Order: sequence, then C-alpha cells, then structure tokens
Amino acid sequence: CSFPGVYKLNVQQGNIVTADMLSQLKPGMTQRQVRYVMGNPVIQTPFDSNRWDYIYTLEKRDEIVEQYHISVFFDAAGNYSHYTGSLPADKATEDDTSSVPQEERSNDSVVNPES
Amino acid sequence: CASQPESSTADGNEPGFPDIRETTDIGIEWREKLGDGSGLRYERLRPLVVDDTLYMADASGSVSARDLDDGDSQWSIRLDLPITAGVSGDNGQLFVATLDGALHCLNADNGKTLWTTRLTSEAVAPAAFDNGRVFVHTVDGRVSAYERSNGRQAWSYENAMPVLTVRGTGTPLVLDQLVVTGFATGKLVALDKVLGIPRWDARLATPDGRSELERLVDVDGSALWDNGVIYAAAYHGKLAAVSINGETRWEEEGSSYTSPAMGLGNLYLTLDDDSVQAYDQVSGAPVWKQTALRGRGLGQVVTYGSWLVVTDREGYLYVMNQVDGELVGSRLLRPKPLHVNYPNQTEGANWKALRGRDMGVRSPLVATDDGLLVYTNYGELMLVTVEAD
Amino acid sequence: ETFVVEDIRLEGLQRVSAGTVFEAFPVIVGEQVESTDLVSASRNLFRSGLFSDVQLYRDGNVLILQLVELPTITGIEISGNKAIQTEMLLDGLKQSGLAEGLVFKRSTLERISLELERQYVAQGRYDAHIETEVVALPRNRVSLNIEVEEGSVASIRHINVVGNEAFSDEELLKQFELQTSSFWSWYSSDDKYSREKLAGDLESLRSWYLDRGYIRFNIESTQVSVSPDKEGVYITINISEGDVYSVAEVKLAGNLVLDEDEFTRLYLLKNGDTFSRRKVTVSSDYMSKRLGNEGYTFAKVDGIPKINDEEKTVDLTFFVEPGKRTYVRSINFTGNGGTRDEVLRREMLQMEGGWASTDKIEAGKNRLNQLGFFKTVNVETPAVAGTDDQIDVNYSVEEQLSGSLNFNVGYAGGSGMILGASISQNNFMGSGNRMSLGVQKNDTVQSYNFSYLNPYYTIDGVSRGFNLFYRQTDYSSLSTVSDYQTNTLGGNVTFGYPISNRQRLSFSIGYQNTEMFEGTTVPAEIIDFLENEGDNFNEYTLGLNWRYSSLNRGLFPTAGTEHKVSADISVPGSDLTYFKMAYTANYYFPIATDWAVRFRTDLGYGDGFGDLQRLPFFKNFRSGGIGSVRGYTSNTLGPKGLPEYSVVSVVEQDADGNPLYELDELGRPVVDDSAPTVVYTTDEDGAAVAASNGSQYKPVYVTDSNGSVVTAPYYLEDERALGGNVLAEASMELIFPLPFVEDRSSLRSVVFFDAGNAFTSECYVPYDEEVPTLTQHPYCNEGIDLAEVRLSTGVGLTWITAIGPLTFTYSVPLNDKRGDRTEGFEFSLGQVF
Amino acid sequence: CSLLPDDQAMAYLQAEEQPLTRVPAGTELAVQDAYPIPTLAQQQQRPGSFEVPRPAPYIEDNDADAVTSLNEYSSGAINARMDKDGAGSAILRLDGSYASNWAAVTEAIAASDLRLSDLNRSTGTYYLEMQTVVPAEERGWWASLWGSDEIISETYLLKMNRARNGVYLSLLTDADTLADESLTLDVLKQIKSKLEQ
Amino acid sequence: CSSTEKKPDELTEREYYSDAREALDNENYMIALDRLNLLESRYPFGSYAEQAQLEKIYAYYMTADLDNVLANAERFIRLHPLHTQVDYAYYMRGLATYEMGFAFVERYVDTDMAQRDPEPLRDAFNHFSELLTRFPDSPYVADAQARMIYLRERLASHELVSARYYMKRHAYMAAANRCAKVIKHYQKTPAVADALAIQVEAYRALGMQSDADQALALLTLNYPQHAQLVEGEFVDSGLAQVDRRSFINIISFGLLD
Repeated sequence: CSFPGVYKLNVQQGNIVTADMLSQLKPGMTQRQVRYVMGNPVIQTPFDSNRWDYIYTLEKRDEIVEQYHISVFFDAAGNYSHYTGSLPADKATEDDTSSVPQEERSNDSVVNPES
Repeated sequence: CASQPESSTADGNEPGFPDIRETTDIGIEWREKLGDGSGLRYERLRPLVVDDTLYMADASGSVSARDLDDGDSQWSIRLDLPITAGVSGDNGQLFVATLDGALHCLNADNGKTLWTTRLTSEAVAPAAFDNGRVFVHTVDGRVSAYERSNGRQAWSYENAMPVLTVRGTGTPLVLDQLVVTGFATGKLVALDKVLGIPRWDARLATPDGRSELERLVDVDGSALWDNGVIYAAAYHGKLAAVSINGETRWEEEGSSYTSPAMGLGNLYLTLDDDSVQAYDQVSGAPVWKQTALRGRGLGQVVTYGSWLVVTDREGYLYVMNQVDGELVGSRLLRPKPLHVNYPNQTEGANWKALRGRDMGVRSPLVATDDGLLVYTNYGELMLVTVEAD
Repeated sequence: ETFVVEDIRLEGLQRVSAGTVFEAFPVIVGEQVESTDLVSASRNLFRSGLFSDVQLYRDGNVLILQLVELPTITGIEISGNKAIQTEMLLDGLKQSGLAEGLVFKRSTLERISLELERQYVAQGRYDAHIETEVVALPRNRVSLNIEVEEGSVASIRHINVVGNEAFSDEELLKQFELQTSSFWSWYSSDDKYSREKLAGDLESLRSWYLDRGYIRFNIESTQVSVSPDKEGVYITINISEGDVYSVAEVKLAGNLVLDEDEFTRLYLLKNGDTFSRRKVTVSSDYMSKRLGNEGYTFAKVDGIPKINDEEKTVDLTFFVEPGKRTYVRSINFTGNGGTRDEVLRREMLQMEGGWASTDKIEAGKNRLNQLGFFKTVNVETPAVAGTDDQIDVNYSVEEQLSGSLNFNVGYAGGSGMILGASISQNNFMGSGNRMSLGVQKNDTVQSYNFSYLNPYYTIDGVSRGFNLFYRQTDYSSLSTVSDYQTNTLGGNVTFGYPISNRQRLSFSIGYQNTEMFEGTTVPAEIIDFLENEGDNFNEYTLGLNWRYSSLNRGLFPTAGTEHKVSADISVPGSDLTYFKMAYTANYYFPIATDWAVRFRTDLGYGDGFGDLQRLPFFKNFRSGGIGSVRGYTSNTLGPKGLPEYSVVSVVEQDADGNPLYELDELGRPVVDDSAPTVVYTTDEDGAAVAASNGSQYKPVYVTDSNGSVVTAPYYLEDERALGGNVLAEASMELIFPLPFVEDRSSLRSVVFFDAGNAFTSECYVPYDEEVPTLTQHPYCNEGIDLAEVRLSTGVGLTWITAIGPLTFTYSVPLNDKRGDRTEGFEFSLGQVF
Repeated sequence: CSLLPDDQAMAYLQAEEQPLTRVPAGTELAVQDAYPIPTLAQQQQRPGSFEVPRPAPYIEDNDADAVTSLNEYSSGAINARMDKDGAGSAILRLDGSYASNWAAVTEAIAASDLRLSDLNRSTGTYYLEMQTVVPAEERGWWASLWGSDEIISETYLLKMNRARNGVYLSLLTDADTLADESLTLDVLKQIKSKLEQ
Repeated sequence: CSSTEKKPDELTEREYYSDAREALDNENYMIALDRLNLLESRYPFGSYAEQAQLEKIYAYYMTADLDNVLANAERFIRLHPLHTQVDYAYYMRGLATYEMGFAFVERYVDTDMAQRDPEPLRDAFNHFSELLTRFPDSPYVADAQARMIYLRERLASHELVSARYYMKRHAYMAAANRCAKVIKHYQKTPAVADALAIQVEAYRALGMQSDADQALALLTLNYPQHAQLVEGEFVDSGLAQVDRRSFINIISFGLLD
C-alpha cells in the first residue's frame, strides 16, 4: 500500500441514481420522460444502441469504494422497456455521495455568513 | 442660438453691443441688496406689489415686505428651508413654496405663517389664487388646488409628462370658471376651477425630431388673458390666441420659453433665439421683429408705458418702442467688474467663470406705477424708472 | 423628328466607367429614336445619381452625351473640436457611410452635420453647433471643412428628493453616483447626466430604504429638466417612504434536498429583526451556494416577503428549487499559450463526468491562482445545449512572467554588487516544473547552483526535486558579519506530498562539506570553535518540512493563512551534530477592495547535541534587511562576536593622559597595530585600570564594586554580527492600492512595521588565562531580551518585471542602538518581501 | 537545416486525411463532423512545399470597360433565382454581365417601393433606407434616455458581388454585418419580382 | 516615366507603386512598407491604393508582424469585398492565425500532441474554411485545405491529451467520453485509432464489456497494426497504473516497496 497520509483525490464519476428514480420508471415511457426522471446518462458511447447506462463509481485512495451500474433498455419503437442492475443495499443517504474528504468540508469552504 | 451678433460697439465696451440711439433716460430710484440671489436652482423668484408695499422672497429662505417708493423694509422673516417659488398673494395672504415641496401661507401684515401644506412635488412657479383657493403648478406636471382657509387640498389634475422637459413651469391663469395652464406636453389645458376636471385643451406645439432634445415642446410662460381671449406661447411651437371655449383664433410661429406681453393692440414675445417679435393682437400677423439683441440671453419682455423693457444675461436693461421695436435705451444694472477682461469673452461670462457669479437677470420684471421692479440674479432688487428725455 | 442612331459618344467622363453610362442610357445603336425617347433615356441616366448634369447633342446620326460627374469627397477637415478627437468623429462618419471617396451630394452635407451633432449630444454637449463648408478641388474633387462649436457640457445643477422624512437629503444623495457640480467634478465628472446612472441611483435609493425596513417605499415620479440655455440639468425625485416593517416569521418551502438546519444556519434574519432586502438576498445566495456544493449548480433560492400592513410585519418564505443535480461534461482551458494543458488540469478537484460542485470549481480557480503562473483566472459554467443537467466548466487564464532570466548586474543591500547569470523558471517550458541554474559572483559570495523541482512527479502531486551547490563566502570584506570564510559544497534530494488539499509534507536528504578559514579580527567564539572542531566538516542532513496554505493567490495573496514548519538535523555520524527548527506564519485578511493587512512572524531555534553544546556559529540565525527587520543592514542584527586583541601594559602616561608605549630598540613603540589594542595601567592595589586606547573599539571592561576592572582582554565588536541560535521576528503590513496606477496586477505596495532580532540561548564565556576573573560574557543576556528587539517602519514596493521581482523599501529604524548599521533606502532584485 | 528540430507548424505538408472508420455490418457509428472541410469542385492535391505567396501585381488596364461593345448591354436573359451562399445566407443569383445586371437592378429598385438613398457602382453598393422598429435600449445614448419605442429609418447595403458566371445580390447592414434573414428574403423577392416584369 | 529624378512627393501613383514593388523584390520589406504607406496617403483612392494595401499584408508577413497582417487583411476584406484579389487577404488572415497557434515550445519541443491553447487553431480553421467556401477557385485553396486537415489533426490530438490524463487519474468515464468525442466529431484523423484503444481500457475498467468489445472490434477492423494490438491481442497501455507506486518505493528510487 502507499505511504500513509499521501492525500489522494477522490475520483467520482457518473450519475447518482436513487431508489425513487427507479420506482418512477414505467414501461412505455418515451425517452424524454426517462430523461426527465433519471437525468441524462453521463457516459456517451459513440455506438448508438437502445441502451442507456447510468453508472456510478467513487474511488477513494486508489480503490473503488462504491459502484453501481443501471442499464435502461428501450424497445424497437424507442420506448422504455426495462432496466437491469441494482443499487447497492447499503446505499446510505445523500451525503456519503460527496467525494470531498470530511475534514475539507470545514466551515470556510462555504462563504461564512458574516463576510 | 449662441452665435454673437455682429460686433459694432456703441457706448458699452462689450464686443458685439448693439448700437442704440439713446432717446430715453433710465434712472434707478433705489437699489437694495436682498439675500444671495436666485441661487442655482433656476427658479424665477419675482416680487409682488400690493397697493404700495412690495413683498419679496429670496432663494436662501427669507421673505420681506418693503415700501415700494423707497425700498425701506417693513418686516422680514426667515423660513427654515430655501424658497423655490416666490411670492404671490394679496393684501391678506402671501404664498411661497419651499425646497421640501411645501406651500407656506403667510400673513401679509407681519409674515407669520398661517398654514403650511404638503405639495405633490417641488414648485418653481408662483402660486395663482382667487378669493377661495390657491392653484399651484408643480414640477411633476400636476396642478393642485388648496383651500385658502386651511390649505386642505381640494383637487389635483395630473398630466402625463414627457421624459425630458425644460426647467420651469408656468403660473396658472385663473378666470372665473377656468384655470388655464400651459404644460410640458405643448398643450394649453383649461380645468374647471371647482372640480379640477379638464374642460378643453389646445395644442400649441407637436414634438418631432429624433432626439428628446429636439422633441422639447414646453409651454413655460403663463397664459395672458384679454377680454375673452387667452394668449400663450410654447417652445419649438406657436404663439396662439385661444377663445374662452377653446377654439384657436389664430396661431403664428413663436417658439419661446416666456409669456407674451400686451400693449397698444400688439402682443410682444421674446423668441428662443433672443429676438423680440410683435404680433397684431387681433389677427396675429407679425408686425415687427427686433433682432439686434440676438444671442444675448434675453428674459421675459414686459410693457411699461409706450415702451417695451427686457433684460439680458449680461445684466443690461434695454428699452424699445412698442410701435416699431426700435431700441431707444439701455443701461448696465450690475456694477463694473474690477478684473481684467478676457479678449473675446463678455464680462458676464468672465464673472461667471472667475467668481461663479451670475450677473444676469432671470426673474421676470414687474411694472408698477412708480417704475419697474428688477430683481437681479445676484440678489439686488431695484426700482427702475424710464422717461423720454 | 426621328433618326437612326449610328453611334453614341461620351464626353466629360472621369471616374464613372463608360459601361455604366451605356447601360444606364437605354438607347441601342441602329434603333429608330425620336426626341421623347432621348429625354426619358437622359432622365434615366441622371437618376443613376452619378452625374450633376447630362446634355444631349446630335452630330449627324451620332449622339453626343455631355456628362458632368458629381464630385467625390477627397478630404474631410474638422476643426474646433477639443472634447472629441478628429479620428473619433471621422470613425462616426464612416459608420454612417460618410467617408472619403463617397460621391458628394447635397444630402451628404446634411447627413454629416446630423451625425456629428449626434456624437456631441451623446457626450452631453447639447448646444454643439456644426457648420460645413464645401471647397472645390481640381479633377472634380471636393473637400469639406467642418467648423465645430462644441458648446459646454451640461452639468447637473440640482438634485432634490421630495417626500423624505426619515433621512435627510444629504444622507440620501451621498448614495448617488450623480452629484451636483463640485470642485472635484472636473476629475470625477460625476455631474454629467446619464440615464443609466440615474436608473442606478434610483435603484440604490430604493435599496437604501428596503434595506432599512421601508418595504412599502415607492418612487412616485422623477423629473429631469434642462435649462433653456442647455447648460444645466435639474433632477427632482418624488418619493413616499411608508413605514418600517419588521420580520414576523421565516419559513422554508420547496424541495430542500438537504436537511432543514443546513438552511436555517444560514438565515441572516430572524423573528423581530427589522426587514432588510439585502439580508434576504444574501441569505438566499448562501443557500443556493450551499446547494451548489452538493451538485445542484442550477439551484435557485428566493426569499418572498408576504406583507401584513396592519401590524407592519413581513412573513418571509424562502422557496428552494434545487433543479436537477448537474454533472460536468467537459473542463476546458483557454489562454494558456505557454503552459501545457495537463499543468492546469492536474490542479482541478472537480472531475469531468462527476457531479458539479461549486466549491470544487471555485477551489480549482484558487489553485490555478496559487500556481503563480497566471495574472488572471476566470471560470464560467455554461449549460450544455439540449440538456438541463449538464454544464461545461471553461477556465480562461492570462499568463504572466513566472520566472526571471537575469544576466544581471544587480545590487542587493546585503551583499553589494552582484555579477553573474541565473536562469530561474517556475514554469520551465510550460511544463510546470521549477528549474533554476545560477552563477553568482560578488565581493562576499561566489556561488554556483542548480535546482530542479517537479511538483507532480506522480499524478497525486508527490513532488521530487534536486539541488546541487558550491559556494565560497568571504565575509572579510563585508564589515557587517564576523570575519571568516567558508567553502561549502553539497546537494540534496527532496520529496514532498500533499496530506490534504491544503497541507504538504516534504522530506529532504542531503550531504554538505564545509571548509572554514579564519579571517583577521576573528572573535573568540570562532577561534574556540575552530580549535575544538577543526575546520573541515562533513554533514549528513535530514530535513522535514510541513506547509499549510489557504492563500488565495500564489503571488501577492490578499486573503488566507500560511504556516511553514521546518526542521533540519545533522545526523550523528556527521562531524557537527546539531538541529535547527524554524516556523514561519503569514496571515492575510482583506479589509476593503484592493486593501489588505498582513501579519508575519518568524521564529527559529537551533542547538548542538552529542558532543557539540552550541549551534555551529556559521549556522546561526541572523536578522535585519529585506524579508526580516527592514531598516537595518541585512544580517547585521543579532549578538556580536568577542574578538581578542593584544594586551599591552604601559607604565607612564603623558600630560594629557595618552599612553606612552614602551619603545623597542629601534625606538618604535611595542604594539601590534594591526589589531586594536587596549592599554592598561595598574592601580595602586594591582587591579588593571584601562587607559584610553585611541581606536574606536569599546573596551570590554567591567569595574567591580570598588571600581577596579574585572575583565580586560576583549572588546565588543560593534559592526560584525555573529548571529545567535534563537530568532524572533514579527511584522505587520498594510497593503494598499498604489494610486494613479491602472494595472496593479504586477505591483504590491505596503506600509510596514517590523520588529525582531536574533538572540542566543546560552552566552559564550570567553576564557583567557591572563584575566582569570573574566567569568561571563559582559554584554550578552540569554534568551529573548526585549530591550534588544529592534523596531522599524516604512513603505515598500515590489514590481514583477521581466527580469524578476524588483523590491524597493524606504524604512525608518525606530530604536536603533549605537553601533547598529541602518539603511534608509534598500533595493533588491529577485526577492519578494 | 537549422539546429532546431523540425518545425511542427510545417508538418502539415505530410498530414493526410485518414479514411472514415469502417463499421462492421449491422452497426453504425453516430458521426457528425465538428470541423467539416468544404468539398471543392476540382480535387486539390497536397502541395509539396510552402512559400509565402505574393499578391499579383497591378497592371493598369483602364480600357477594359470602354472596349465592351454596346450590344452587350442589351439585357439578355437574367433569370434571377433565389439561392444560398456558402455560409447559408439568402442571395439572389443573376446571369449576364455585371454592367447589364447593375442597370437592370437599378431599374428594379426604382420600380419597387424600396427607397434608394444612394448608390456607388464602383463598390457595387445600393444604399436602401428601410423603416425598422428599434426597441428602446439600442438607440443612441441620449435618444435611449427617453424610453418609448421608435420607428426610425436605417441604411442597408444591397451588394452586387461578381461570381464566376453572372453576379449575386446580398443584403448587409450599414455596419457590414449580415442583415437578418427575413428582411433579406423580403428585399430580394421584391427585386426578383420587379426584374421579371 | 520621366527621366529627371522628381522630388519624391511629386511622383505619380504608378511610380510610387513601382518603387515599392522594387523594394519588395529585393526583400527590404521595411522600405517597401514606408513606400506603400506613402502611396496610400498620397493617392487614397483608386486601384493603386487597394493594391498597396494588399502588398502591405505580404510585407508585414515577411517581417513576421502577424498582428499587423491580421489587422490589414481584415481591413482589406471590409473595404474591398469585391476586389479581384480579395481571396489573398482571406488566405493571409488564415495563415497569420495559423502561425499564432504554434508557440515556440509547441513547434520544437512537445512534438506531436497539441498541448496548449486550442483557440488560435480553431480560428485558423474557420478562416481557411471561409476562403474555401467563398473563393473555391482561388490559387491558395490547395495550401489552405492541407493546413485545415493538419489543424483538425492537432485539435483531435488536443482531446487525446486530456483523455490520457484522465486515464492516469482513473477518471474512466471522462476518458471514455473524450475518446467518444474524438471518434464522433474528429473522423478522418489519426487520433481515432488511439481513442478507440483508450476506450477499450476505459470501458473494461467501467465494466461495460459489450462497449469495450465493440471498440476493440472497430480497432482491429480499422487499425490492425496499432501499437496495442500484438498479434491481434489487445495489450494494456499501462496508463492507469502510472504513478501508482508507493511513496517508499518512490523515495528509495524503486528499491524497496
């Protein structure tokens, strides 16, 4: 492992997907409706296919600590049919998605009210 | 326009002073220093003469009463705020307006304040009145009426204002049923004296041109009334005669900031290029035009006896014949400056440049039986007499 | 009558081509034509607008056209213009198609004067007057002489606010940008009317009232009027104030995404406070910024007041719309003409493809600033077309000289004339690596050094740097430092890495060999040291360096703090075992735009260990000069040495007390005048009594209770500082914007107050068998002696030039003591404060 | 050659356009060129070397116009037709010589209700006065002081440009920027209709 | 022209012009510039002045004063849109911006990849493409088109620089998206090959096996001889492993781990 203490930047990539987003997906929805619910997929492959990938990775100190991969499939007519992949069970609340190490979130990062 | 008239020097050593065959003798009965002049707010404070007492206010806020014949002061009071519109009234009540937009009614005998009321905005023209009410034309284009007894507002007529106007408003003309006022829209509006609703309006000028400067059409002078006909002039517009019920009898080219004067069957008007034009009162046809004083910044022309008297921004007073407009007299009202004179600059401009003093005369002259009351910009009140020599 | 046209001949044609004439004159050769056709044809030719006159003649069957072309304008002269230069006026004319080369027509004259008048009106000169005069030129050309009367600029004579009771006119008008003419107006031209300024002033008037609770404040009407002579502008503003309202209840509404107290923490208004619109806007800004840090860059928070007129209270509801969580599609850099893209990209905390966080994007901007390569750094986050949750982050930078290439003949306060060449580049070839190669020669130092640092040896910012140097110093000629010479040769390798995005730790391992030579008047401390330790030392050093920096800019920071702790140790096995620790702290805080205050403190302590009780003298801290206590010659502050001197005893004195020396056989006095001498006589009970010694050295003697001299042989050398093993310095600087200078990005001007000195924790006790009674150093007191702290104040200016940072200081020492060497004006090249 | 390694800027002489990425059957590649290189009529082959070109010298040939014969000006078939120029903005293409078209278009403008305020054959420009509504804030400093919208007349430049065969008309504002699409189409259609009568 | 040596200011337009041409021919460009300016101020109208403005563009270029080349070219285009040689001005404007895109370091040190500000490269491309659309039959079209091909290559390589950095940074999506942008928008450039290679690694790291295979299929189909294809097998470029050594390893110059 590397010498303790070398500060490594957390590398966060991809869309954040929450359980209630997935619950809103209904077969037959148009692409625009899926886009409204899930947002635009960050990963854009040049090979257009009828599959959108909502992938989330968070790497802390060189190893992936959290990752999920939701693929949304569309039928021939371009409407939503189903999705594969699942959110990790222990997906905690919002704030663990933040990728800045805790102690950096000290008060001075938010403009202090009185300045 | 600002170009200097041809330079021919008569008695005045000013370059470009018109040559005048002096046939009148202009004397000064008395002259009194009164406050620090008409100030920077381009107000036109004018004296009020009732019987033989003269009431005068000055920009710094003092109001005083004096004997007309020798100028001695009877009483003098000081208001806490600068005065912007000065002294109208009769032997009972005097009316002045102050900078904070308030109208003060003073007792004519001792100057004590009877009542004060809040106006809608700043007033720069003396108030008009009849025996029941006072009518004030404020800068925001409103004419409001207040009860003379307690100053309560009776009505207020509002008029949509153009974005740019000429500084100064006209004092309303009060008739028995109507209050006639010229507005910055170039219209003469007659309001019902009791209800304050417009009866008719006559358009004296139509705005045209690309920039707002070219579209100025203010009617700044007050209207003149002579047995059934109202005469008024607008800037960039016409001098018109309008009947009591609003029909325009005649209208002639006559762009002016000031009110017309009337005498010997003619109307006399200082035009915006400082030439003086006479019109036949009945038909409106131009009678004569005196252009010798062009470019000298003339004030409002006033009739006095058979002459016409006008002042300029250099501090000179000129007398003309009403019949043919011939210049028959001139006199320098301000003291000779002590400093050296710049070559191609007039003394007035020197004084203004050197000591920032405005030596001209902006306030309208007041003709009285004993002579002409002149109030100069640097605060000297004098009684001027004109006789044929 | 009619006839067949055989040919058409043109006469008088100049610039217009024959072809044009033929085609605008629809008569065809060989066609039957009668007079009416000719008339219509010539009218058609005339309508082409190129000719001032067209005449038709007939010569047999040949038609002759007599043409006079309209002249073209070949010159436009403008005179009488002062306020607007001629080029500006000509450009204005060119914009509306009136330029040289245009066909001249009556209408062009009128268009010209209209256009020029418009330009003057645009400058507030309403009574400007234009007269154009047409001058005919040969070859049917024409030039225009334009006489301009600019008139005077209308200035504001009167601004009156009517209807204000709570605040006086003066108080309100102070907030206005437009002012009535005053003495200063010629400079600030604040008395020139403009609609935008008036609109701005009305807005500040409204916020003045709304920020003080007058929520029902309203501007009834505004009148602007101009005097008949068009030289004065008069403004009247009618307002109605209404009453003061206080805040009743503050609520949150909408989709908060974060929990409630993240928002309530940021309220600036609570129940009972007087309502203030500014506080409402500022609180909603904080809230939307807080959401931005969570990835909702499009978040909108607006405070909506619900007014209750009876109780004069306001219920405040903050509507929170987080919008969609946004992602960064791509980060782009422009303006980095010299610096490589990766040098900027590696400073980014925000990742492409990650969710966008405003403070990470902002931190990116600060880190680019901290590099010191860029004069200005701006960032924009435009939304990506066609998406509502993706943005691009575009940084535009302006590069600045980040190094100094000086083949310099320089002068530094401390070391006299510098001759030599040194290339140092903080951004070597745009790679972000620091490299410097230098040869320097002046009368005290001759050094060759090479250093190279790669701040991003690994992608996480582990840095690696080398440093090799050979330096010969000879302080003899420099009368300010104790007299010895050293030749040092060495090198080290340093490794550093970030332990957080603001703190860095670095190690260095080095080897150093020093050779020592004695000078002439050498203080006892050095003589003792050389006797004990010899004069050639090998040292193996280990260094540890910790740095915390939250400075907002690399160069000329105006906010943030910086702490640096460094510890160097010469490990056992080296000839000299000692350790040296230093702590530097800088604390900047802005007090107004372009104004800031800086506190600096430098502390240092060093000591020997193992068989070395004291810090080697050539490792001592010294003080004074730029970067330390300004106003005192560089390196002259701190404990002084105790050089020996020869002792001569003499018996007689001449009448007025001057000593008579013993004479040697040649009759020359027996005294070594190369070193200062102190002459003694002995009093009756045998104690040595010093007589005057002629030279200016102050003899070191202390008289004991009965007045006899206790110590004899040493004198306190005034000028030559030896330095000490304790350093304590502090300084306070007021950073102010240099007046009358536009581009201050490469300038820093300060007023400073410095204090500090070097001390010694353990005084040196000289030993001399001749004077056994000398037991302690007469003039040294251990530890930090406040009486010895030197103070100074003054002004300083640093200017970043192509050849490197140039620093000028003018300082006034406040409590310099006898013997201190002070400097009024100091100048140095290559050193920032 | 010079001691410096070869200059990257000159490496363009060796740069070749790569073939399009071939795609296995059944799949396609969403391709949309960000930097399209305009295709040219004649295929250009890559220059071997580079040398800064000089403008061709000016040869005094003022007789060019005079020699054109009279009948060339008889207005042949102009067949005006709407078209788009390289940058996609609307133009009116006309066949025939510059001279005959200049006269025809002058006729057409005079006949139409466009107001021709000035024209300059040497720069191929007709100055048209168009009535446009200008919202408050764009007008001059003092004029914009005073609010309300204004109908003012503005100058537009109708340019006759030489093309390889015939000419084409384009409309510019008097600050040489392209006039907006709808206005250009309206003006050009009016001239086209008058030309056809 | 007349035999006697006239005082300079009486020369006719033609003589001014021939003096300037002569100065240009024997390459003293500063003198040529003075004479051209003199011609333009003496006879501001007519075709000689226009020709002088054209020749000035050439003279400024030869004295490497790129800013003036740009300013004069744009002025010429604005003043004489119909001049027969206006295509020369369009071309020289493109050439000047092209040269500005190559700082000293880009020319001689960092060879193939466009490491720095891509803005001048984009401007040069647009200027050349305007020349091609407006004057398809101008003599400078061949050189302009060749430069456009190279500019597009440089711009594509600029995208790859960021893609490689993000691979080192382990920001695989950022790298994959940058490569997708190259493949989609920068067709016909050599950068497409490396973009496909990086995509294979990035998609594998992201676990998008089907896309990785598609990218690999395209790579093998179009660029069989690519460096990372050894006998048809895909070899990892090692970008993702760069700088992952432990700190000890670094300090000890790779000795202990």
